This record gives sequence, structure tokens and C-alpha cells, in this order.
Amino acid sequence: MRDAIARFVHDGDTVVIEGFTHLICFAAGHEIIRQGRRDLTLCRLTPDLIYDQMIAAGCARKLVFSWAGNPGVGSLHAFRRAVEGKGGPPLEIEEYSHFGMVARFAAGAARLPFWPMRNYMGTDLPAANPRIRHVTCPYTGAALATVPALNPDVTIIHAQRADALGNTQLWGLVGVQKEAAFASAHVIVVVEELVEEAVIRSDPNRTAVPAMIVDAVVVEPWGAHPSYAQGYYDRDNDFYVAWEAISRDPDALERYLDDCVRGVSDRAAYLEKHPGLTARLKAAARFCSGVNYGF
Amino acid sequence: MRDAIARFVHDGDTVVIEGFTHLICFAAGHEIIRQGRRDLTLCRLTPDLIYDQMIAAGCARKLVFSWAGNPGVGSLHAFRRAVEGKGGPPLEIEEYSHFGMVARFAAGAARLPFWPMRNYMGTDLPAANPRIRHVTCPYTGAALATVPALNPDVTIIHAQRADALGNTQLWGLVGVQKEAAFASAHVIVVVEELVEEAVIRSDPNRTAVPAMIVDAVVVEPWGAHPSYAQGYYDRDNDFYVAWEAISRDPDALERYLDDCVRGVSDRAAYLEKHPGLTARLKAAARFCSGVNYGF
Amino acid sequence: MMASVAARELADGEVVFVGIGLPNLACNLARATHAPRLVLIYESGAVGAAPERLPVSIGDPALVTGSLMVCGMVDVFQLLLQNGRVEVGFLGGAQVDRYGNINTTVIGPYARPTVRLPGSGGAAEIAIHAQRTLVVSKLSPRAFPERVDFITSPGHRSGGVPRTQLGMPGAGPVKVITDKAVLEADEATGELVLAALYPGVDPSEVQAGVGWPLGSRPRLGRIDPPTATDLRLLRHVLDPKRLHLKA
Amino acid sequence: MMASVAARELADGEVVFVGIGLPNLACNLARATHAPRLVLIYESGAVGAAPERLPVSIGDPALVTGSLMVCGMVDVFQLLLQNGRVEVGFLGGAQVDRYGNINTTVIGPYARPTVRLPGSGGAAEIAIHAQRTLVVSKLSPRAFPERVDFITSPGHRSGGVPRTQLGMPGAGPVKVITDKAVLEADEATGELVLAALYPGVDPSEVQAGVGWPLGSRPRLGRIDPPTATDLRLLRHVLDPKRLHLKA
Repeated sequence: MRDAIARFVHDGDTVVIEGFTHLICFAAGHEIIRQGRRDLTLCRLTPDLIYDQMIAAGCARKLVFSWAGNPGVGSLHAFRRAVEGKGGPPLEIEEYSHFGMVARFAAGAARLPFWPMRNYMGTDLPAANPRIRHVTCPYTGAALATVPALNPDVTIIHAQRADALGNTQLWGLVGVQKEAAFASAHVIVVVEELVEEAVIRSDPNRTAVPAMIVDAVVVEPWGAHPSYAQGYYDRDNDFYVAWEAISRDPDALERYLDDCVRGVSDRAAYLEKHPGLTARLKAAARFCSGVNYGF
Repeated sequence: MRDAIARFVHDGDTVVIEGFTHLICFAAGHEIIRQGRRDLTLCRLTPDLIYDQMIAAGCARKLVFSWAGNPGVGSLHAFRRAVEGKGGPPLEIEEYSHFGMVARFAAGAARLPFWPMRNYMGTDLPAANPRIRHVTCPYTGAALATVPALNPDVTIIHAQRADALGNTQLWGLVGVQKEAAFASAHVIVVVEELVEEAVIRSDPNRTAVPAMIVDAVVVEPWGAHPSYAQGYYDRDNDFYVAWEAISRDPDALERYLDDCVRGVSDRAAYLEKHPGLTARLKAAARFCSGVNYGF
Repeated sequence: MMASVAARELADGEVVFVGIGLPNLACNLARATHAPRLVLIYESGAVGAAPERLPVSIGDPALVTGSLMVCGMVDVFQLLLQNGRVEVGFLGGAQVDRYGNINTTVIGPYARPTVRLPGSGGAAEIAIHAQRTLVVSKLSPRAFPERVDFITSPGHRSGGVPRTQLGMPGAGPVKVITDKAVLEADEATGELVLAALYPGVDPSEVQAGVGWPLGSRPRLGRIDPPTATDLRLLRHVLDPKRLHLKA
Repeated sequence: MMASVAARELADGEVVFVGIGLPNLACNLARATHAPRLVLIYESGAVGAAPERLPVSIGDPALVTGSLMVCGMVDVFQLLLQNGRVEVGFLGGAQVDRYGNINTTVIGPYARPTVRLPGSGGAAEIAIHAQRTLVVSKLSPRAFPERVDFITSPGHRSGGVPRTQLGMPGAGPVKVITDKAVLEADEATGELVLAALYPGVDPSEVQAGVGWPLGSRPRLGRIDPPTATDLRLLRHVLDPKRLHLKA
């Protein structure tokens, strides 16, 4: 992880750590904080706790997003302090809806400069964000909303498994990970398990990201905690609830970063700081049957 | 099958039987021929043998396509005779490339009136088809090619399995079936196997088409022959080779239709006409392992 | 009570785009009572979810296990929502105005907000595309101003222009379910008016929680209290930890 | 011979968009010899295929079993091809002209063709987006006219305009592999010129198969015959039934 971040994440880069609730790579975010990256443009539908931490740690210059909260719990307070001008590093924002962000990644992945959609009529979002524009349909004459392509410098995705070359399979909620990866100049894949190429080849319809677009494969079990990995471990909802109090208090947040992020060398050390965590969150077995690929 | 075709395929309809080499529902095409449908607008990337048969049988008024051949073998001669003005029913054509057809289905599925792409510069296709147009990017000012949405009256897709409500799973080559189904006003799903809802629910990432867009589920084992169903039976390459001689000769083609299409009442009777076929083409077992969906 | 009232709005077999919290509770209550074939879609990509525990977030793993389909978010927004397949959308919000416009973005000016809220998420497009939307919000003058500070999710009239003229496919917020009454959009004007009262509530209490002169249907409906079954399910099965019920 | 020559053009680890027939044979020969890590992409959606038998069509089930990834065709064209991930595209055609434009659509006028060919398939976009393309075709005046009847897949100059000015991302048909010689595109003019000869072939034989005054590289290359290994693999392993070799 250390090498992959050092090599592919630079000050000033546009960085994406995607994952909708599921498979959010906290381990990569923590390593970026440890390496003291600055002036990043962080993009993500749901900034979640990991971007709140990165904002608090001073990594971010700008946030591009569509929903900035602690899902089911409350606020991301480092984000709010920055935007409300109540302390902490300043933060520029660029805001869309989920559909808008999804479409930006889709355009980036297809290497189209924009994506059309029927959206945003009647909302104040285009007034707040001049990058939401319009195009006229060459067939119907109808006006359609557009968003510009998003092509990050680097996208980090977490997955259940990949082979050594980076052929990557994930299941459960897949969010926009595939599109974000294809939109990106560089891709880091972080996996729970490294598997033989034969495992990938046994079920090719499950592959979401092929090795040809992957720059680095990092094996980091439990790397998504407090987010989760379907079939590996459950979401740590208690930590999400606890974050409300931590992030509300800048000192508590700083202590958290000192203790659990800057104060550990890597994810293994992070796990040692949380005894009992793996036993508490380990997933039950609910295996599906395989299908026949024979001919 | 008889009821589903009678109910959802009408004279004059725009009809799609999709499947790229894999999972082409010949059984549905044959039933349409048996029911004597007329004036259909047939759409498909690769018309394949089934549309050649439907053209010969006089079902089609128009063909919308991107590659009209017998893959690896030769020509679709009923199609060629019609277009070259050498006999058989007249046929209007509307022609794209594969990317163009794929984009038309994608637009239809997203209920957008058009789809943008970087394509067609330097080719004669836009001159041959005025529905290939351009749009100007509102960010870069670049001109992008467009194709119009395709929204068929009915799409028929063949799949390995579905539950009784129509939640459908397929694997192996998936082509544009999902997009064609979502683009369509009505959807008929034809499956090799009807399974319990619990089977579908055991591996939800494999579901391509949800019941909410499906109008009819037909169980028709071997319904894709001479096309194939991964994990069920192999492609009947010998029949594809034999088609060259059959379709080259209008009389032979007519005899084939009389014998194997109009001369049988349904797919079971068709299989009885081809003794040894199922033993010859039955798929070997190459099962993948299942994955864990637990939490 | 709100969860129970919202649940009644859902017909069996409908396709519902579910948000977290109260809408989720309402949908799962409906599924457990009169609408076992309700198809729950979460913007996270789970379709036909059958959660074995009350999901804490719309990305909960319990929404995946045993669901009918899991798809990517490009498909959620293009193939399901923009395609017009969502029959009912649920929305909540910090502010709901006279025409059903909803604000979940900022209190105060956008560039220098007093309170920064989470933003749209999928709400803007749900408000535009769902065949109809149900809004759930507690009455208070702050929550129901005459005009919202920011229109995140459009209602029946935005900048004076009716939603049909703006080209929105869905019917918009047909009902607003509050803790004292149900408001409905007047078909002619698009204005929210009082439609039905909870047992024992006086219309003046509703007016007190709304920042504009509230109109009324000619004949007011009466809302039945939750059934014993509803209460038992909500308290003991669906939300035993009172994650949402206490709120 | 053509399959063997084409195979040599592929470097190990490259991403190749494979068509059926000779290109498929060439790619699988390269994989069996000097380029074991060649990534084969078929427009049908199979990526990193490792076919256990020579596929008869680009949708053969053997391309799926044991491949690295199978994706839908929207992804093939948007995420792989338009994204610029395809390094080498293979094209064949009924007609190839002076500037490498290819016709697979019609012989004669479009509205009333003498011979109706299959059409583009994915060829138009492969010609536009692949980082470079290799064309495989047998020499004859009919196959190599000065101008094709219909430009299905654009080469280096269309309607007099160079491809870079037309906004095409890929470099176009850098080499045309025939049964007697290899032609290459002149960097300045985009015109196909003679670059290398098969053993024992005289330049006049090549000119006889080409419908325009064929230019030539200042120094002609010499093409080695297929190695014994190549021949053994082609005849006994890759195409024992001579599905493609006899053609």
C-alpha cells in the first residue's frame, strides 16, 4: 500500500476512492493521510467518513460530490466546518446529484467529453454549478441536461479478489467502481484476497476490472473497515455512529487521526489497535452455487 | 411460446430477437413464422440465420442491422437476394456499425432520444444513413456523432434461467440483451430452465433482467438451437455451414421452412425431427465455484 | 404513526425507490402487511431486497443478500429511474415549501451557508422521474417555509413554472405525510393543501406548522391510527432498537 | 504464410481486438509462440480469451470458458475500444484502396448493389479507435482498387482529408499483409507503398495485384518464410480441420 500510494498519488492530483457504502478503501485513505498529500481534488458520490478524515487532515483542496453525510447517522463535521467557514482547512466544492456524478464517471470511462441526461429541470443545482449545462437533441430538438466527463488522475477501488495482474472481481453492491476505474489515468486495486488467475478464469462474467487498466494490486485484508466487504465482513455501524461525536469535536478528530491513522504504520497495526474487531464483524457463510461454463 | 408470440408480436411491430452468436432465440423466430406475421421491422446487430429465415418467410418489411452474414461461413442469401433485387420479398434496410446499434439500444434503455459517440468520421455510413447525425459538446465544442434511440415494440431474449415472474439470469456472452430489454415496450424471456425464486436470490449480481420489465416467461429447452446456451449446449456449427447451401437456393430454403419450421408445431416437435442432436451438442460440465453473499 | 400512514400509500406489487430511515421502515411495514410483493429498489443498486434485519444505511449488506438483482449505479439511474420504472419515490427534507419543492442542500445562501446539509444524493432525479413521490416530514414553520432556501428536488412549481412545462416525467409530490396531517397537491395550482387529519388534531395546529396560508380540501379525510399489528411489527420486529421510531 | 506474417506483428502483452478467420489464427499462433501474454479481445465481449479449440465464430463458447472477463457489448465499444485500450485491431475486407480505406459494405452503388457484403460490424470503429490496425487481404486488382466503392472503415485519407484532421484517435492501417508482400502507409501521404516482399516474389507481381501505381519504400524488407514451428502449430494444432488455412 505504501508503495502504491507513493507512486500513484501526488500532491495536486484528482483522486477517487469509490464504493457506495460497500468496499470503501479506508486503508488507502489512511495511507494518503500518513504520507501527507496536499491539494488533492477528492471526488466521490458520498464522501463518507474517509473523506471527512482526509479533509480534516488537510489533504484536500476541493471536493466533488453528490451527498455529504454520515449515512443513517448525521453529518460529516470536518466537511461542514470547512464549508460553513467554522474552522479547519478551506475547501472548494463542486456539487452534483448522484445521477450527475454517475454520469460524469460514465462519460469519463467512455472517453466522451459529456453525458446527456433528462435531469435538473426545476432545481437550483445548475445555478450553483455552472458545469451543469445543456445540449439539444439532433432528432427531437429537446434540451437535455449534461455533465462533463470526470477523468481522475488515480482511482482506488477495493474488491473481494483479484489475481496478481489485477483482473478483479467484486460482488454485492458494485456502485460506480467499474466506470471510475475506466475513467482514470491510473488504477490501484486493493483486495481482500489475492487469487490464482484460474479462479478469475473460472467465472469470467464476474470480472469487473481487467488487468490492462490496473497499475497496482495491493493485498489488504480488512482494508475497507469500517465499511464492509460482502462475504468477508460486515459494516461497523457502531463506528459510524461513534464518528458523529468524534468529528463534531475538532480535538477529538485530531486525536483519532493521531491514534488510529498517523499512529499506526499500516492496516495490520490498525487491526491490532482494535482487538475483537475481526471476530465481531466476520461474515457468515451464504455461498451461492456456481454455474456451468461448459460447452 | 405460442401464446406469448400471439399476444405480444403483431403485424407491423418493431421486433428484436437479440443475442450475439449466443442465446439467439430461434424458437421464437420460428413461432413468428408459423403465426404468419407480416410487415415487421426486424432489428438486431447480426441478423444471423433466424432473420434470414424470417425474411425468406415474408415476415419482414425492414431490417435494421450492423452485420448481415453467416459468421465464419458466408452470406445470408435470402437477405442478399432481397437487397440485391434478385427475388424474394422486398426489404428496406437501415444500417449502422455494431457500436451504432449498441448505442441505439443504450439510448433506448436509458430513455434518452440519442446517444453520443466518437465515430463515423471518414466513413460513408452517415451518407448512406441520414439518421447518423452530430451534436456539439457543450464543454469542448467538439462535434460528436449521434445515433437515435431504438425503442422496439417487443424484445425477445433467450436466457439460461429465470423464475416464474421473469427475474432472469444469463452468463457467457451477454451482448446487448439487457439494453434491448430495457429499451422495449414489451419483453418476452425464453429460458432453458425455470428455477425457484430462491435460486435467483442466491446470486443477485447475476440477474440481468428484473421481472418488472418482463411480460411473459416461456420455458423452451434447446430453444436457441442452432445457436447455443453456455453450460447447456454447444453451437451447431454444422448447421451454420449447411445453411450456406440451403439459403443460396430459394427452393431449398422454402423446403427447409416447410419441413423444420411450418411443418412442426413447436420446439419439442422440432427436436424430434433432429434425432441425436441433443446428445451431440450437450455441454460438458465446467462449473465455477460460488461466492459468499453473507454479512 | 408516520411510518404506518406512509405504508398505506403503497399498493402491492408497486416498484418503490426507498430512502433510509422512515421510508425504509414504511416500505418494510407494507411488505410485512398488505403489500408482500412490493419491489424495493435502493439507489445503492439492490432491487427486490428482502432484508433480514432493518438496514442501517441504503448500502447495508442485508439489502444484497437474498435480493432479486444487484446492479451498478449507472443502471439504477438510467435503466430504472430515467427509464420510468419507479412508481413511487420517497423523499424527506429539511425544508418543504408551498409547492412541494424540497431543500436538502443548504440553510442560508449557497456560497456561505448557515447549515450545510448533505445535498441531493439521488433526490433531485427521484423528484423528477418517479411516477409519484411521497414526502415525509414533521410539521414546523422552519421545515415548511413558503419558499425553500434552495430547490434540491423540484415539486409542482419552480420559479413560477409548473413542472409539466419544465418537462418532468413524474407527477411529483402528490402527498406530504407529516406528524399531524396529510397534505396533498392541489391539481390546478400545485399548491400543498390540507387533505386529512390525524385523530384529535385541529386544523389550526397544522396551520401553525406551515409558513404560508394553508388551503384545504373541501372535505377533509380522517386518518386511522396504526393498527395493533402495525405497532407490534414496528416496535418488535422491524425496529426493535428504535433506530428510527424514536426520531 | 499470411497468418504467420501477421502473428509476427504482435508484441507480447499487447491488447488485440480479434476478428474471425485469419486474424484469429494469427493471434492464437502468436500466443502459442512469442506472445503468450497477448490479451485477446473479441467484439462479442470475451476479454483475455484462451480458447481450447479454434473458435469458428467470434461468439464461440470456447472464447468464454476460461477467459479473464466477459462483458456486455456496450462496455466493449465504450470502455475498451472508445476508451483507447485496444492497441492492435485486425481488419479484412473485400476492397482496400490506395489510402487504406476498406469496403465491407457493397460492390456497386449503395442503393442498388451488385454484391451486398455483410457491412461494418465493429470494423468502422476499430479502424477509427485502435491504436494501430493491421489489414489482411489477398492481392488482386479487384481487391485493391484505387478507390473503394464504399468506405466502411476509414484509412489514412478520406475524401482527400487526412485522418488526423478528421479527428480519429488511432494511427490507422499501418501495415497491409497480403499473400505476396507487405504494404505500409507512407507517413507523409498516407498512401500504401510496397515495404517488404515474400521470398521469391518480384515487385511487378505485387503491382499486378494493385489498382494504382504502387510506390515503394527506398529499401525493401525481406519476409522470412514461416518457421517449422509455425507450420506445425497452424496445421496440426490451431487449424487441423483447415477451416481457415485452405482459404
